[in-house]
Amino acid sequence: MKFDPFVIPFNIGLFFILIYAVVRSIIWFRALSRPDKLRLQRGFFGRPFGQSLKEIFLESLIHRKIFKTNFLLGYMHMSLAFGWFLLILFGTIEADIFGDSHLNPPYKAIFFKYFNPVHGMTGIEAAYSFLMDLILAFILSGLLLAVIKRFYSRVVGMRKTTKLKTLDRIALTSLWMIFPSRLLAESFTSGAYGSGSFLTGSLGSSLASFLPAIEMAYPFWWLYSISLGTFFILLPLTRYMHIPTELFLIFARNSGIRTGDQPGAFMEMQIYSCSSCGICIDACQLNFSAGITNIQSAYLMKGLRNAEDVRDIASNCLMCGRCDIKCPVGIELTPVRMIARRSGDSEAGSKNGIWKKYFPERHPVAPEKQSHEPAYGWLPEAKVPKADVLYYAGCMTHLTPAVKNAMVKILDASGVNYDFIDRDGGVCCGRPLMLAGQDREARELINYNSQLIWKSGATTLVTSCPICYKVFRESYYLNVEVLHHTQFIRRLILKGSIRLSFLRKKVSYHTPSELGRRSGIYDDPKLVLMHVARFQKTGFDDENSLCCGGSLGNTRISHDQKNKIALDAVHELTKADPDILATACPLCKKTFAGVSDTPVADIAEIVAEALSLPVPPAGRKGKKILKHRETANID
Amino acid sequence: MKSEGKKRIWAEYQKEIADDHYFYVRSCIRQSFFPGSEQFFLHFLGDVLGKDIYENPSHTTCTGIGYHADVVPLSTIMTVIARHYALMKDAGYRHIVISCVTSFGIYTEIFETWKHFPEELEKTREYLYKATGREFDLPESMTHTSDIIYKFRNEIADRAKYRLVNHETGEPLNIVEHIGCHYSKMFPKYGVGGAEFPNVLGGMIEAWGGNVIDYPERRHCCGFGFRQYLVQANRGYSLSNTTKKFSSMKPYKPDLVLTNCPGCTMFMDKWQYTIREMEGTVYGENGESIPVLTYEELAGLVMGYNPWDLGLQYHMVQSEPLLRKLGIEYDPADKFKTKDGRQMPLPQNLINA
Amino acid sequence: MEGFGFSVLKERHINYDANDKSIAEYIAEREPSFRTCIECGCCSATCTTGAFTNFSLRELQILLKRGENEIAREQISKCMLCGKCILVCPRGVNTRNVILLAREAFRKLMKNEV
Amino acid sequence: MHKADKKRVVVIGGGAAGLEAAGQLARAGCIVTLLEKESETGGHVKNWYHLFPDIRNSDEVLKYLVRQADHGNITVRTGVTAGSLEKNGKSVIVKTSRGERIISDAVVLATGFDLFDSRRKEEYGYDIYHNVISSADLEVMFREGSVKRHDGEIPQRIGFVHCVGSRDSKVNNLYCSKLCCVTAVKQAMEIKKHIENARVYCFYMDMRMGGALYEELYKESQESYGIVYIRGKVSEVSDNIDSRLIVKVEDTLAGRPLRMELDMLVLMAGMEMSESGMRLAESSDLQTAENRFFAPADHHFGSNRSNMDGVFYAGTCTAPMNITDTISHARAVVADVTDYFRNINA
Repeated sequence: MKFDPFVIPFNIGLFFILIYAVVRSIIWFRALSRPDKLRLQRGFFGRPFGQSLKEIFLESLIHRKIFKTNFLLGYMHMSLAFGWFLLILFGTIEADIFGDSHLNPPYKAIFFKYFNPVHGMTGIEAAYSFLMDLILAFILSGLLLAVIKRFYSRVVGMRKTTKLKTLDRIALTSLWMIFPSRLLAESFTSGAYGSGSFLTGSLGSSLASFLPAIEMAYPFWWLYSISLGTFFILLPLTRYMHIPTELFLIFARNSGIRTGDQPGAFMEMQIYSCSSCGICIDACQLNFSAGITNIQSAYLMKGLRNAEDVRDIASNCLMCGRCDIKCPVGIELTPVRMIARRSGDSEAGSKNGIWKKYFPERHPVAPEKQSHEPAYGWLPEAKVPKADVLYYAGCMTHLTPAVKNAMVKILDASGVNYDFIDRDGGVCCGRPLMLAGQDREARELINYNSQLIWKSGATTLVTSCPICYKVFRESYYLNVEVLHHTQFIRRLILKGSIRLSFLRKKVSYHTPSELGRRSGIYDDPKLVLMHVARFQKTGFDDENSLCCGGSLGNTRISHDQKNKIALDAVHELTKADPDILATACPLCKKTFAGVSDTPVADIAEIVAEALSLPVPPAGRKGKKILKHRETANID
Repeated sequence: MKSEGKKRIWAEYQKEIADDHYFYVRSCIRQSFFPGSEQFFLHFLGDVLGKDIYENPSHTTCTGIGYHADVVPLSTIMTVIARHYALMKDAGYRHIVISCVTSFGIYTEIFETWKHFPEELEKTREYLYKATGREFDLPESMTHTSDIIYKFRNEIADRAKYRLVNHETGEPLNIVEHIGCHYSKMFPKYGVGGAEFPNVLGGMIEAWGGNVIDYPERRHCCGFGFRQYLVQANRGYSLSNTTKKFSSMKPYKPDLVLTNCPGCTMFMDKWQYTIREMEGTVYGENGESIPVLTYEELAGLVMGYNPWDLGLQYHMVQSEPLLRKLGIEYDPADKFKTKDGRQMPLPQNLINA
Repeated sequence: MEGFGFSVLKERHINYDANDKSIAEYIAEREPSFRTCIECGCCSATCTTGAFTNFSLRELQILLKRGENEIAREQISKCMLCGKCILVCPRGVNTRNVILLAREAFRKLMKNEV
Repeated sequence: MHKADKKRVVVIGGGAAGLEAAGQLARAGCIVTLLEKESETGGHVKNWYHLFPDIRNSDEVLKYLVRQADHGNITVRTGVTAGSLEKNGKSVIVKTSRGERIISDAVVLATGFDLFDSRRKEEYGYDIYHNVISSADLEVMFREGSVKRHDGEIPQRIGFVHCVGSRDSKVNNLYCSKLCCVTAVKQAMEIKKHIENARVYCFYMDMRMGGALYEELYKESQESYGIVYIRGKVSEVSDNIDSRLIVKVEDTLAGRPLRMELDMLVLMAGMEMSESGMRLAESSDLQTAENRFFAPADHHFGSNRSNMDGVFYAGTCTAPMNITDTISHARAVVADVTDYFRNINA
C-alpha cells in the first residue's frame, strides 16, 4: 500500500507550513537592518551556530529553563516538544528502515502503522515498536498534564494560565486531538492485526475484543491526519507559531541581534516566539499583589501578534523586568513593551482579510511622536557647576532629603571636589518621560542636562536615583563616568577616602529594579552594606528582586494597588526580621517607608551613620576591611 | 416664581414715608439730562396732590460723584450734607426728599456713620459751624423721590388716562425695573422691599397695569460706576456691565426699562446707543432699542401728559415705540419745539426716532 | 464711526454650561482618581517644572474640570512626568496618568497636538 | 438606697437628646416627666430619611429612641411647652404653657435646635423661586421616593449650597453647624441614586468632614458618584426665562467667577438655637453664649451643666451636634444629674 486519501489533509498542512515558514523567514531577514543582517550571516556561519543548536536542543526541546522554574510545567513542555521531536525522528528512521522503500515522503513515517500494519511483531521490530510506544506514552503523559493545566492550573503549580482566543482554541483542540487519535488509530490497527507493543498492542487487543477493529481504525487515521493538517494551517495564527519562530530567534539572538528601541523584525520574531507559557504571569507582582491579571507580557505579546490596540496593556506595567529574567524563551519583554508604549494608535489592521492575518503589518510609530515642536522651550538658563565630581540628586531624592543630606555628608567627608547639578531642584533626567513612551520629549531634557555636564569639566557623575542612573548611562552621550552612589561609596571605601565604623545592625537589602535587573548593579550595594552592617539575604535577591510598587514605569495602577504591592514586598523582604530595610533608590525608600514597620533607609544614610560613629583605632585600612567582610560577612 | 414669597419680604421692608412737608434736594444729573422728571415731581406733589414741598436755591450738589471718584474726602462731603440739613432746619422742615440715588446713598451712609460713630457727627457739627456758622438737626425721615411716587402710586392710578398695556392686544407691557445700587444695596432697610427684591418700582408698575420682569441679572449694576466712566480707558468696563444686563433681559422682550437712579437712566439709555454703534447689537424687538424712562416720566405718561412736555425727547433712545404701544397720541412736529413754538436744532443719531 | 477709545470687555466668568468639559470627562472615565483632587496644591508645591515656570498641576486640573481648556492646553506639555507629585498627593491621585490622558485627550478630541 | 431613686426629673424636649436622657434617667431610678411641645416625640430625627455616614434609615434610630423612653418611670406629655423654670429651695418648678407648675428635683433641657429659616438668606430666593429647596425639603422628597422639580420634571443638574445660615455674620451665625457638609455629601450621593445621569454640584466654603467616616464618604462621593465640588459660596440665585436657576459663585480655586444653570438648588440649612430654648433662657435667666445656644457651665468638663443648680443640658441646645454626639451627650447628663442628687443629699 503506497497511498490512501486520508493522508491528504496532513500533506496539505505540511506543505503549507513549510512554504509559509520559508516566506516568513525571508520577510524577516529582509526587514532586518543592514548591521543585523551581517550579524545574522556571521552568526549562522560562525561559532554561534553550535551554541544555537545547543540552545535549541536545551530550550526548545528539553525546556530546561521551565524545568528550573517549575518541574511539572517543564515536564509538560518537554514531553510535548521533545517527545514529538523524537516521535518524528524515530518514526522517520522506522519508515526508512522497516518500510518498503527508503527516503519516503513524510506521511509514510507519520502514518507508518497504517501502511505497515503487521510491523513490529518480533525481534528488533518489536523492540523498535516498544520504543515508539514509549515515546507516544511520554507525549500522552505531557498532554494529560496540559489538559489538566488548562482546567486546573494550580495542579501544575501555576497560579494563572493564559486566556485563549477562538483560533487558539481550535488549534489547541487539534493539537490535543493529534496524539489521542494516533493512539487510537494505531491501537485499532494493532488490535486488528495482532501487532503493536505494550501501549498500542495491549490497548488494541482489548478494544478489538469487543469492537470491530479494522472498521474503527480507518476513521481515526483520518482524524489523526485532519488534526495534523488543521494544526499546521492554523499554526501561523496562533501561539504555536512559537515552535518554528523560536528556532529563528535563537539564531538571531546568538548572532548578537538585540531589540533596541525600534520596532522591527527582531521584535516581531520575539513576539511570535512567545508560547504563552504563562511563567511571566506568575512572576508578575501586579498579578500576585495587585490582582491585575490581564496585562502581563504573555498578553502583550498576544496583543501585538494579533495587531490589537495594546497601549492599555503596555502602559500598565511596573517595568521591573522580573518577567524578562524568568522568560524561558529569553524574550526581551521590557524593551518590547517600551516600543509598544511608543507606538501610536494602531487601527487593529489584522481585522480585515485572511492575508493580513497571515502577514500582519508592521507596528507603526505614532505620527504624533514624529513632530519636532520643542515641548520644553521654557527650560531655564542654568548655572554651570564646576567640579571633578558632579552630584545629581534627582527629583525623587529631593523628596527624601535624608538621602541627599547623607550624600552631602559622605561627599564632604571624602574630600572630593564636588558640586550639585541640582542643589535646589533641577531639570528631570528624562527617564520618566521615556518610560511613558515619550522619547522625543525626553531627548530635550537629556540635551539640557548633557550640556551642563559637558560644560562642567567633571570626570565623574554620581546619582542617587537609579532611574536617573540608567538614563545617564544609556541615553546620554557624556564624557564622564556615571556612577550610582552605591558604586561611588564602594570606591571611596576601597580607596580609603572614607573610614566607616561597623553598625551592629541586621540589614536586609532590597535591590531596586532599575539598579539591579535594568542596570545590572547587584554587588556594589551589597558589598557596601556588608562593610558597615550585618547583611542578610531575603530570598528575593539580585535577579529575583521585587519591585517596590512605586515604579514610575506604571502610569495606570491606583495608589491602593501600589500600596498593596509595597506591602507584600516589605512583608517578604523583612521576613528575616532585619533592623533596617536598606535600599538604594529614593523612590523605593519612599514607597516602602509608607507601609513598612521596619525602618527603611537608603544605603547612603546607613553609610553616613557609620561615618559619624567613632572608627575603632588600629591601622585598619578600609580596603582590607572591605575585602575581609566581602567574603566573611554574609549570613 | 412665588409672588407670596416676595410679598413676605416686602412686608419686612416697609419704610416710613412722610405724608407731607417735604424738603426737596435736586439731582445734578436729572435736572440737566431729564429735566421733565423733577419738573413733573414738583408739579405732581404741589399742584396735583397739594402737598407742601420746598426747595432751597442755596442747595448745592452733594459732591457724591467727587466722593466716589476719590477726590472729595469723607469729612468734606459730611459737611456738605450737614449744610443741607442746616438749610432744612432754617426752613423748618424735617422730612428730606432726595431726588438722586447717589445722593440718597450718601445721605444714608452718612446718617449711619453718624449713628455708629457719634464723634464724626460732632466733628461735622464743628466743621460746619466753623465754615458757615450754621447748625443743623438730623432729619426725621429720609426718602427718595421714588419712595414718594411709590407711596402715591395708587393716587396716580386713580388719575390715569392710560394703563401700561398694549392698547392693541390688551396685554400688559413687559417692564424691566432697575433699582440704583445705592438705593438699598448698602442699607436694605432704607429701600422699599429691601435690597434683594426691591418693590419700589415694581409696585408702581403693577399699580399702573404693567408686568414686572424678573431676569437673571436684575441685581446687576447698570454700568455707571463713577471711576469707570470718568476715565476713558475704563469705560469699557462700564459698558460691559451694561451689555451683560441687557443681554440677560433681552429674552423677556421688554417694552420699557424703568429706573429710579439718574446714573442708571443715563447709562442704560446712552450705552444702548454706544453698543449699537460698536457691535451693532440692539436689545429691543424689531431692531429697536428699549426706551429707558424715569418713574416720573412714566407717571406723567400714564396720567396723560404730553410726552414732549415730560422731556422724553431728551433721551438717546426715543420713546415712540412705547408711545405707540400705549396708544398715546403725540405730534412729531412738536417734538423739538420750545414752549413758545420756536424750532430747536434737531439732534443727530437719535435711536428709535 | 470712529473709535470710542474703549470696547465691550470679554467676560471673566467661567461659563460652566457653555464650556466643553469633554477633556476632563475623558480623563475621569479612565482615571477616576482625577475626580478626588481636593485642590490642596501639594503637587504644584513640589513640582520640578513648577520651580521654573508657572505650571501648576492643581490649577490645570481644576481648569480642565471647568472646561477652561485653553490654558491647560498651553501648559500641559511643560510637565516632565518626573512623578514627585504622585508621591506627595494626599488623595492618591494618579497624577502622571492624568497628564498623559490629558495630552491624549487634547490630541484625540481637539485634533491637535499639545 | 440609690441617690437618684424616686427623684423627680423633668426633661424638656422629646427629640433624640430628650428621649435618650429620659430613658437613661428612668433606668437610674428617677421618675421622669418628658415634655414635648409637638403632638409626638422624635424631634428632627423623624423628618430625616437616611442618616450619614452609613445611609441607614432614620426610622431605626427613631425606633431605638422611642423604645429608650418606653419605661414605667417615664410620663410623656406631648403638646406641652415649658414656659419658665423657677428655683424653690432645692427643687425646680417648671411652669408649663397650660399653666401647671411641675415640681421637680432636677430639670434636663433638651430643647434642641431649629433649622435655619432659609428665607433669611434672601439672595438665594428660597420661597421665591420654586426650585430652590432646603435640605429638609429634599429629605421629604427622598422619603416620598421622588425627586422632582416644581413643574414635575426630573432635575438633571442639582446644586447644593453649603453653609446656609452657618458661618455667616450677615445672619448673625458665626459658628459652623458641623453637619451640613456631610449631609450635603450624603444627599448628593442619594440624588445620584435616584437620578442616574444627574450632575450634582456642591458649593462649599470648606469641607468640614470631622466625623468618623465622613472624609471617606466625601472621597467616595467624588470618585464613585462623580459629585463635583466647587469651592465658593453662592452669592446670588436668579430665575431665567425657562425657570432654570442661574447661580453665581466664585470658583475660588480656579480664581474665577463662575456661572451655571441648574434645575434645582438645595440649601444646606444650618442649626440655630431653638425658639423654645431661647424663650426659656430669657424667662429663666439661663446663660447663653454668643452663638445664642445655652452656655454650658464649663466647656471641658461641664458641658451638661447650666448656671442654675438642678438644671442640666442635653444635646443640641448647647451646640450643633450629630445624632451620635447628641445621644452620648444625653447619656452623659445622667452622670451629672445623679452627681447633683448625691451632693444635695450629702
